[in-house]
Amino acid sequence: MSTATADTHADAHAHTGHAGGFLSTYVFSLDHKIIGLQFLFSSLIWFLIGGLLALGIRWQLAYPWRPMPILGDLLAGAEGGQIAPEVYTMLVTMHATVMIFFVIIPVLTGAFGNFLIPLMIGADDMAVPTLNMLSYWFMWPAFVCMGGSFFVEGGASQGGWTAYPPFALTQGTGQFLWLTGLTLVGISSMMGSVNYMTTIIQMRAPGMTMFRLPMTIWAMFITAILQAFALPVLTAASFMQITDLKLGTGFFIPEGWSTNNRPMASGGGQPLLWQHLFWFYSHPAVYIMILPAMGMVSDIISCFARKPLFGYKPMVYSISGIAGLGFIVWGHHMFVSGMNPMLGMTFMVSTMLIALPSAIKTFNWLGTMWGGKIQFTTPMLFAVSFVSMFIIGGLSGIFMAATPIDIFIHDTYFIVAHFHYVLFSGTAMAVFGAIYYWFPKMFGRMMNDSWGKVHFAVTFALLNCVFYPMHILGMQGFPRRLADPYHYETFRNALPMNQFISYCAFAMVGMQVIFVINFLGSIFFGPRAGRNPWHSNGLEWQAPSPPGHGNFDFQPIIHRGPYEYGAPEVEDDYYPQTMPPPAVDKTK
Amino acid sequence: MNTHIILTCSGLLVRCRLSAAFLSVVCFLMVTGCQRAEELGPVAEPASVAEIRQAFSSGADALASDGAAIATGTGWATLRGQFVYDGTPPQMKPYDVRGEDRAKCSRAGKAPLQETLLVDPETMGIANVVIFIRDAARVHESAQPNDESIVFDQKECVFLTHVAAMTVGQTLEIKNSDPMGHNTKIEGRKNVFNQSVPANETLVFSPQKEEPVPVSVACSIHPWMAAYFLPRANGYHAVTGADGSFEIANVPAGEVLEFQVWHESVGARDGGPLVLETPEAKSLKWSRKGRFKIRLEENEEKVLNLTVPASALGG
Amino acid sequence: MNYPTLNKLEAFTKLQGLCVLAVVLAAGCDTAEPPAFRLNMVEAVVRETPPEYSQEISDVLGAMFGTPDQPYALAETGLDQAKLDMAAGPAWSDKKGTNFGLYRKHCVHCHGVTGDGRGPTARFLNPYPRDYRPAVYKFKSTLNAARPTDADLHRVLMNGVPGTAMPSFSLLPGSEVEALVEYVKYLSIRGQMESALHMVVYELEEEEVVDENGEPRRDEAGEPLLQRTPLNPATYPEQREEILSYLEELMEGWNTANEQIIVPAEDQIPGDDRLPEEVLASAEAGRKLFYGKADCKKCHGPTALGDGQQTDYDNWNKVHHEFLVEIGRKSESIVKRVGDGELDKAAEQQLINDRVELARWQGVAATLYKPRNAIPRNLRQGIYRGGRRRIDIFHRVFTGIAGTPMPGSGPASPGAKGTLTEAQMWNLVDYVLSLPYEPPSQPLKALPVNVDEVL
Amino acid sequence: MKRFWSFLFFLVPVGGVATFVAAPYLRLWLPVDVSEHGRTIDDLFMFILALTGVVFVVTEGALFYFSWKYDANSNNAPVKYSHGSHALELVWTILPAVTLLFIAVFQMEAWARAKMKPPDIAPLVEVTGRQFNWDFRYPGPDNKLYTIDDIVRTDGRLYLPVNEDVLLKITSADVLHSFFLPNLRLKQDVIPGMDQSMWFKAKAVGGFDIVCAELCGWGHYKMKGRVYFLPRSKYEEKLEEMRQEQNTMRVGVPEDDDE
Repeated sequence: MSTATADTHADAHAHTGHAGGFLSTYVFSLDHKIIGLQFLFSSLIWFLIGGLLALGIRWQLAYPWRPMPILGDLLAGAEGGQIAPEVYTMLVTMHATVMIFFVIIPVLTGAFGNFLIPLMIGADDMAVPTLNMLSYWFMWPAFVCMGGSFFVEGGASQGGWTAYPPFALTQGTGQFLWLTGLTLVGISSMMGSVNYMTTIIQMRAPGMTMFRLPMTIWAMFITAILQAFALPVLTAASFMQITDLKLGTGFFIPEGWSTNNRPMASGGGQPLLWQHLFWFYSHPAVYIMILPAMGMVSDIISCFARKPLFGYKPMVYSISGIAGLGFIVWGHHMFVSGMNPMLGMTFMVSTMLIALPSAIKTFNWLGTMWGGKIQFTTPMLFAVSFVSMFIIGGLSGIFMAATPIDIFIHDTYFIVAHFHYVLFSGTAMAVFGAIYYWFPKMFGRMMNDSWGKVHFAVTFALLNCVFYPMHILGMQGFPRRLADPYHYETFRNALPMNQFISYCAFAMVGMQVIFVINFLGSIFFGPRAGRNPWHSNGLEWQAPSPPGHGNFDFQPIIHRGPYEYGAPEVEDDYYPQTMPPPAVDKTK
Repeated sequence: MNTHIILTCSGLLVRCRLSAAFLSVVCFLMVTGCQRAEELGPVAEPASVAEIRQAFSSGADALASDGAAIATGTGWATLRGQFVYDGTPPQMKPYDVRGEDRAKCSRAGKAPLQETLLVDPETMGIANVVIFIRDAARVHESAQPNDESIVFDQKECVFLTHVAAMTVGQTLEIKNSDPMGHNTKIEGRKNVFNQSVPANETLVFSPQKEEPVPVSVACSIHPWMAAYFLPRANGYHAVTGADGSFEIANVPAGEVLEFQVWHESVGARDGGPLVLETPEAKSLKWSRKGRFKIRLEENEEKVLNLTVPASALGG
Repeated sequence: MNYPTLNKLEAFTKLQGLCVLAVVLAAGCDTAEPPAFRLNMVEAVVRETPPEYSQEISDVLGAMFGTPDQPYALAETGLDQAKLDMAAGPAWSDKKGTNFGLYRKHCVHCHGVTGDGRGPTARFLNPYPRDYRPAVYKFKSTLNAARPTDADLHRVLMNGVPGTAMPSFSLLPGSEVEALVEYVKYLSIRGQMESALHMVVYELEEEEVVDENGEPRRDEAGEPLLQRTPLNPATYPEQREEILSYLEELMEGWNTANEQIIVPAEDQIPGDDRLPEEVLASAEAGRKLFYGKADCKKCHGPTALGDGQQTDYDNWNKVHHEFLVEIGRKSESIVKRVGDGELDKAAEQQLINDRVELARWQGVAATLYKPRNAIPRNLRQGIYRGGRRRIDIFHRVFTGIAGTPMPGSGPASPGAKGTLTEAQMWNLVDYVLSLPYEPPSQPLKALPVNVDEVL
Repeated sequence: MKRFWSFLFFLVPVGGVATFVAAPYLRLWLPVDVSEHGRTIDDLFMFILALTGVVFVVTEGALFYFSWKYDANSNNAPVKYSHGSHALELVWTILPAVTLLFIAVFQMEAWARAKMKPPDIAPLVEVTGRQFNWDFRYPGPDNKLYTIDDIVRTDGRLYLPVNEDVLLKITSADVLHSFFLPNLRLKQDVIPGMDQSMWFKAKAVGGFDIVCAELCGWGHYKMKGRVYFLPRSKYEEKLEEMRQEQNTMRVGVPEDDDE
C-alpha cells in the first residue's frame, strides 16, 4: 500500500470538503465521522454538566442543609446557598436524565455508532447521510428544552427521571420541556437506529458476512433493533403524558384525583399504565446503554490480549438473547408498584434468565484473556475494568431480580449502586477506553498514554470508593432521592459513610481534568498516529487516520473475521481483515 | 494531509466555540437567574445596628414630656365647612354582584352602585369625607365617649352607613335587614371582628381602642359590600353628609388643633389621607399626610369651604 | 513490537486547561452570603414610606431582632434567647447530637428566612405557606382578634395541617419543637414591629436644618429650611420611646393570649358518652342551623363541598390582590394621561414621578406569587386543617378563622352577644363531623369551580 | 511494578469482600428485623449474597490471575490461538441457568406469602400517604372503617399490637408514595384510586421508622413516620386515649405564671 497515493487521496477529499463550505463541512455535515464527533463533543459537555449535578446531590447528602459553595447560590437563591428540597429533587431528576439521554445513549450509538459503523463494515458513509445529520440536529432542540428548563418558572422537572404520574403531572413547564426533550431525543434515536440497521444490512464491504462483523457492530445492530422497537412506545407514552399535562386528558390520572388542592379536569386513567409503558422502553434502554459498550470492550480486549475473541458466536447469540429477553423483563422495576403480584413471579423468572447471557459474555471475556499476551495500554485497562465492574453490577442485579429481596431493597441505595456499577463503572469506563482506543482514528493523533493510565488508576480507585459502599447503604435500607435521610433514626449512622462517598465523588469528578486536558491537548499536540497504531485487525484501522471523506482510499475486500490475532498463518501477531490470505500469496 | 488535519482541527475549534458560546449563555442565565431581586429591600448594616442596640439596652432616658398635648387655652369653638368637588361628578359603577344572591341584592333588578365617591350634583358636595382631631388636649363634655349605640344596618347587600365614626365605648349595633345572612368583617389595626349576622338579627360590637384612620368593613359572603369604621377616643370627628358639609362642635379653643382629613378613594387600599393643594389649603399648610393645623379663638365659629379637585381623589 | 511511546503534553496546554477550569468555576456567583432578613416591600410601597427610610427601618429591626444567623431577643419581647439560638442559623449538630439551625433545616424552604411565607418552595404550594409577619394565625383556641397561645402553635407543629403541605413534626424531640415555636413567635413579633416602624416613620415630622451655630437655616422667604428626620433611636430618644411603646402594645397581645382562650361553658357541653342516637339528633339540629340561622351554606355551599361563595380573599392574599389591582389602576392612569397629550410642566413632572413610582411597585409585584381566592372548606372530605378534635371545630365555629372570610358565630369578645348559643355550636360540630359520612359524599368530587384561580 | 495492573484488579475482590466483612462493624447492615416473615427474606438475601460472593471471588480472581499470568511484559509463552470451546460454553450456560432458575423458584413461596396471601382478618388501620405526611385512620369502637367513630391521626405515629396478625389498608390521597417499613422488610407503593394491603406480625415491642420510598415531591424526605408496636392491652389503652382526645370538648387553660 503506497502512502503517497493515500495522501493524495485524502487531500482530494479535504479539498472537496472545503469546496462545500465550512458550515456544511464541519457543522451541518453529512459525513458520519463529523456527526459522530459532534455527538461525542456534545455528550462530553453534558457529561460534565451531569457530573456537576451529581456533585450537588452528593453535597446535600454529606452536609445536609449546609450552604453549598459556588453552586449553592446558583441553585437555591434566597436561602443562603442551601439546597432547597425541590432543587434536590430537580438535581436527582436532571442528573439521571442528562446522563442517560444526553450522555450514555448519544455517546454510544450517536458518537461511536456513527463513527465506527461505516468504517468497520467497509462502507463509505451511512446509508442515509441526511437522516444521520438530522438525528444529530434533533438533539439540539432537546438540549435547549432540557437545559432551558432550569430557567423556567418552577425550574426543571422534579418528577424523577422515571416521571411517574400523577406526581409528574403536578409539575409545570419544567416537566413539559422535559417530556418534549425526551420525545425529541426519541426521534433522534429513531432516525439513528433506522440508519444503522439499513447500513449494517445493506452496505457491508465485499466479503464482510454477518459473522465476520466485529462485536461492536453486532452490538450496534442489536441496539438499533431495540431502539426501533421500544422507542415508539416511549414516544407515545410521553406524548400521552404531555396531553395529560397540557390538554386535560386523563390517561394516567385516577378518577376524582386532586393534589395540592388543585381541581383536576378529568380522570379515569391509571398511574400504573405509565410505568408499564415507560419501562417497556426503559428496560430495553438499559441494554441500549450497555450492549454497545460490551461490543467495544470485546474488540479492545481481543486486540490487546493479542488473541481471538473467545466464543464469537456465543457472544453474538447472547447479545441477541439479551435483546429478546430484554423486552419481557420490564416488570421487575415494578415489583412493589402495586401491579398484580402474580405478574411479579413471571417477571422474576424472565429477569433471572436475562442474567444468563451476561454471564456467558463475562466468561467469554475471561476466556479471551486466558492464554493471551495482555498489553496493558490505557484502552485495555479501561476494557478490563469494564469486565471487572460489570461482574459486580451483574451480580448485584440478581438480588433485585429476587422478588422478596426486592421488596426490601427496591428504591434503596442498593439499586443506585447496581445501576451505577453497570452504567458508570461499566459503560462510562468502556466509553473512556473506546475514546483512548479510537482517538487516533478520529483525530490522527495519539492520546498521552501515561496520563491516560493515571486517569484510569485514579478513576478506577475512586469510583469503587464511591459506588461500592452504596451496596451496604442499600442493605441498611437507605432510600434513594431523599433530600435529608438523616431525619430517620434508622439512617442517621449512614452520615459518615455518605461523607466518605462524597469526598471520593468530588475527587473523582475533579480528577477528570486529567482526561479533559489529555483529550483536548492531544487533539492539537498529540504525536501523529499512523493508520494502525495498535496493530489491530479491524477494518477501520486500514483506513487513513483520520479517514478522509469516503473513508477508504482503496476498495476493502474482507477475507476473515476481525479477531485473528496470533494466527499461525502469518508471522505478525495480527492479521487484518483485508489482508489477502497466504494462499493468494502462493499464486503470486 | 496537513490541510485536512488543520481543517479538522479548525472544525473542532468552531464546535468548541459553539459549545463555549452555549456554555457561556447557560452561565449567564445562571448568574442572572440567581441574582436576588433588589425589590426585597435593604439589609441591616452592622454598624448602625450596634449603635441602635446599644441605645435600646442602655435604658430609657427620662423624657421631659410623655408626648401628650398640653392645654394652653380655654373655652370652646366650632369648626364647620364643606368639601366641594371641582370637576364633573363621576358616575359610580354598579357593584360586581355575583352568586345566587344576585336577585336579592339588586334594587329593581340592578346591582347597587358603588359609593366610593359620592358627589351631590347640585351642591357638588362630597359625601363621606372623614375629618377628625388627631390629639386633643381638652375634651368638652359633649365630645366625651358615651355609650350610645350606633345602628349599622345592611339592606340589599349594602351597608346603609357607609362610614361609621364613633367613640370607643360606643356600641355598633350591626343589624341585618336582609332576608339572608351576612357577616361583618372589620380588619383594623387594633379592632378585629368577624362574625356572622343571620337574617334580621342584630349583633353588637364595642370597639375598645382608637384607630388612627378609618378601617374597612366587609362582608365575605358578598365581597363587594364595603364600608368604613372609625373609633376615636373622643367625639371630635365628623363625616361629611350628602352635601359635603360637616361640623365639629365644642373643640378646644386657643389650642393648636391638628385635623386629619381622609377619604376612601385616595390611596392604594382602604382609603387614605386627602391631600389638597388648592390656595385655601395652602393657607392652612395642608400637609402631605392630609393634615392641617388650626387655632380657634374662644366661641369662634370657623367655616372652612374646601374645593377638592378631581385629581386629589384619584380622578 | 512497537508500542506507541507518547510525548508528554506541553506545559502550555495544561496551563490553558487550568485557566478554562478557573473561569468556569468563577463564572458562578460569589460565595454564598449568609441569608438576611428582608423588608416587607409591599407594605413599604403601599404605605408610601419614603425609600430613604427603608435602610433605617432595616437597621432598627436589626438592632431589635438581630439577623437570621444571630437572633437577638430584646428583653421586652420576653423571648428565650437560648431557644432562638437553637432554632436559628445554619443547620448543624454538635458532638452531643443537639441539633441547631432547626428553622433553616425544617421550615425555611416554605416559610422563608424572614417568615414571610415566601421561601423558594412556596410557589409550588397551595395554599401558600403562612406569612408569620402579621402575627395572624388561623388555627388557635383564642378569640379571633387574639394572638395564638404557645400550645396552639405547638399543636400545629405536632399534627401538621392536614390538607396542606404542612407536615407533622411530632417526631422531633420536644425541645426542638419548643425552639421552633419560639422562633415562629420571634418572626411574628419582628414582622409586627416592622409594620409599627412604618407607623413611626409616618408620624415623623420634618426637622429644621441648623447651621454650625445651631441656628436654623432659612430660605429666601425667611421660612426655616426643613429636612427629613432620620429614624434613629440612638440619637432621638423620643423615637426609642415610641418604638418601645409600640413593642409593649404588641407584646400585650402575645402575653394575654392565654386569657383570651375560648373556654366552652361546662353546662352546654354535650355529654362525653352520648348514645349514637343522641349524636345523630344533635347532628340533625346542626344540619338545620347549617342551612338556617348559621347560614354556613352561603360559603360551604348547599352541598357542603365548599362550592358556595369563593371570590373573596384571605388577608394575606388580599393584600397582594389589592396591591396588584392598584398597580393596574396606576398604569391605567398613566396611559390615560399620556394619551391625553399636551401636558403642562407640572403635569409632565408628575407623570414622570408616577412612572418611576409605578416601576418601583411593579418591581415589588414581580416578587409576589399570584394571589389566590379563599376557597371554603369542602366539609365532606373529612379533612380538618385546624385539627379534628371536637374542641377544634367548636373553636372554628365560635370565633371563625382569623385572617380569612370565615366568620365566628360566638361572641366576638367576652360578654358580647353571639349569633348562636354554645349548645347550637356543639350541634354544628356534630353535623360537621358527620358530613363526610353522609351518603352524597360518596364518591367525593373535586371542587367544580374556580379552576383558573387555583391552577 | 511489573504486574502493577493485575494487582489493581486483585484489589477488587479483596476490597469487595472486605467491605462486606467490615460493614457490620460500621453498623451498616440489614436493620433489626422485628417481623415474623423478615427472617425468610434476610435468609434469602444472605443466601444470594453468599452465592454471588463465591461467583464474584472466583470470576474476579480469574480476572486477576489472567492479568497477572498473561501480562505481555512478563509472559513469553506464545498466545493460545483459540476461538473458544464448545464444551466450556455449554458448561457455563447450563450451570448458571440451572442456578438462576433454582433461585427464582426458591423465592416464590416467600414472595407469595408477602404479597399474595393476606390473612383473613379485617384491616386494622387505613394508612394514607399524602404530600407530605402519613395519616392513619383507626376504625374506632365499632371496628369498621369509614364510620363516624373513626379515629384519624395526622401526627405520623402509628400504633399497632405486637404478636398479632395485622392487616393494613394502604392508599394514597394524591400521588405515588411507598409505605416502607425497613424493620419489617416490607414495602408497598401506594397509588391514588387503588387500595392495597400489607400484612405482617411484629414480634418486638418498640418504635420503628416508616419511610416513604417513592419520589413524591419536594417534601419526599419529610414523610417520616413511626410505627409503635404495643402489647394488646397497651394498644387498646392507646386507642381509647386517642378516641378520647378526638372527642375532647374542653380546652386546657395554662396556669397564669407571672414570670
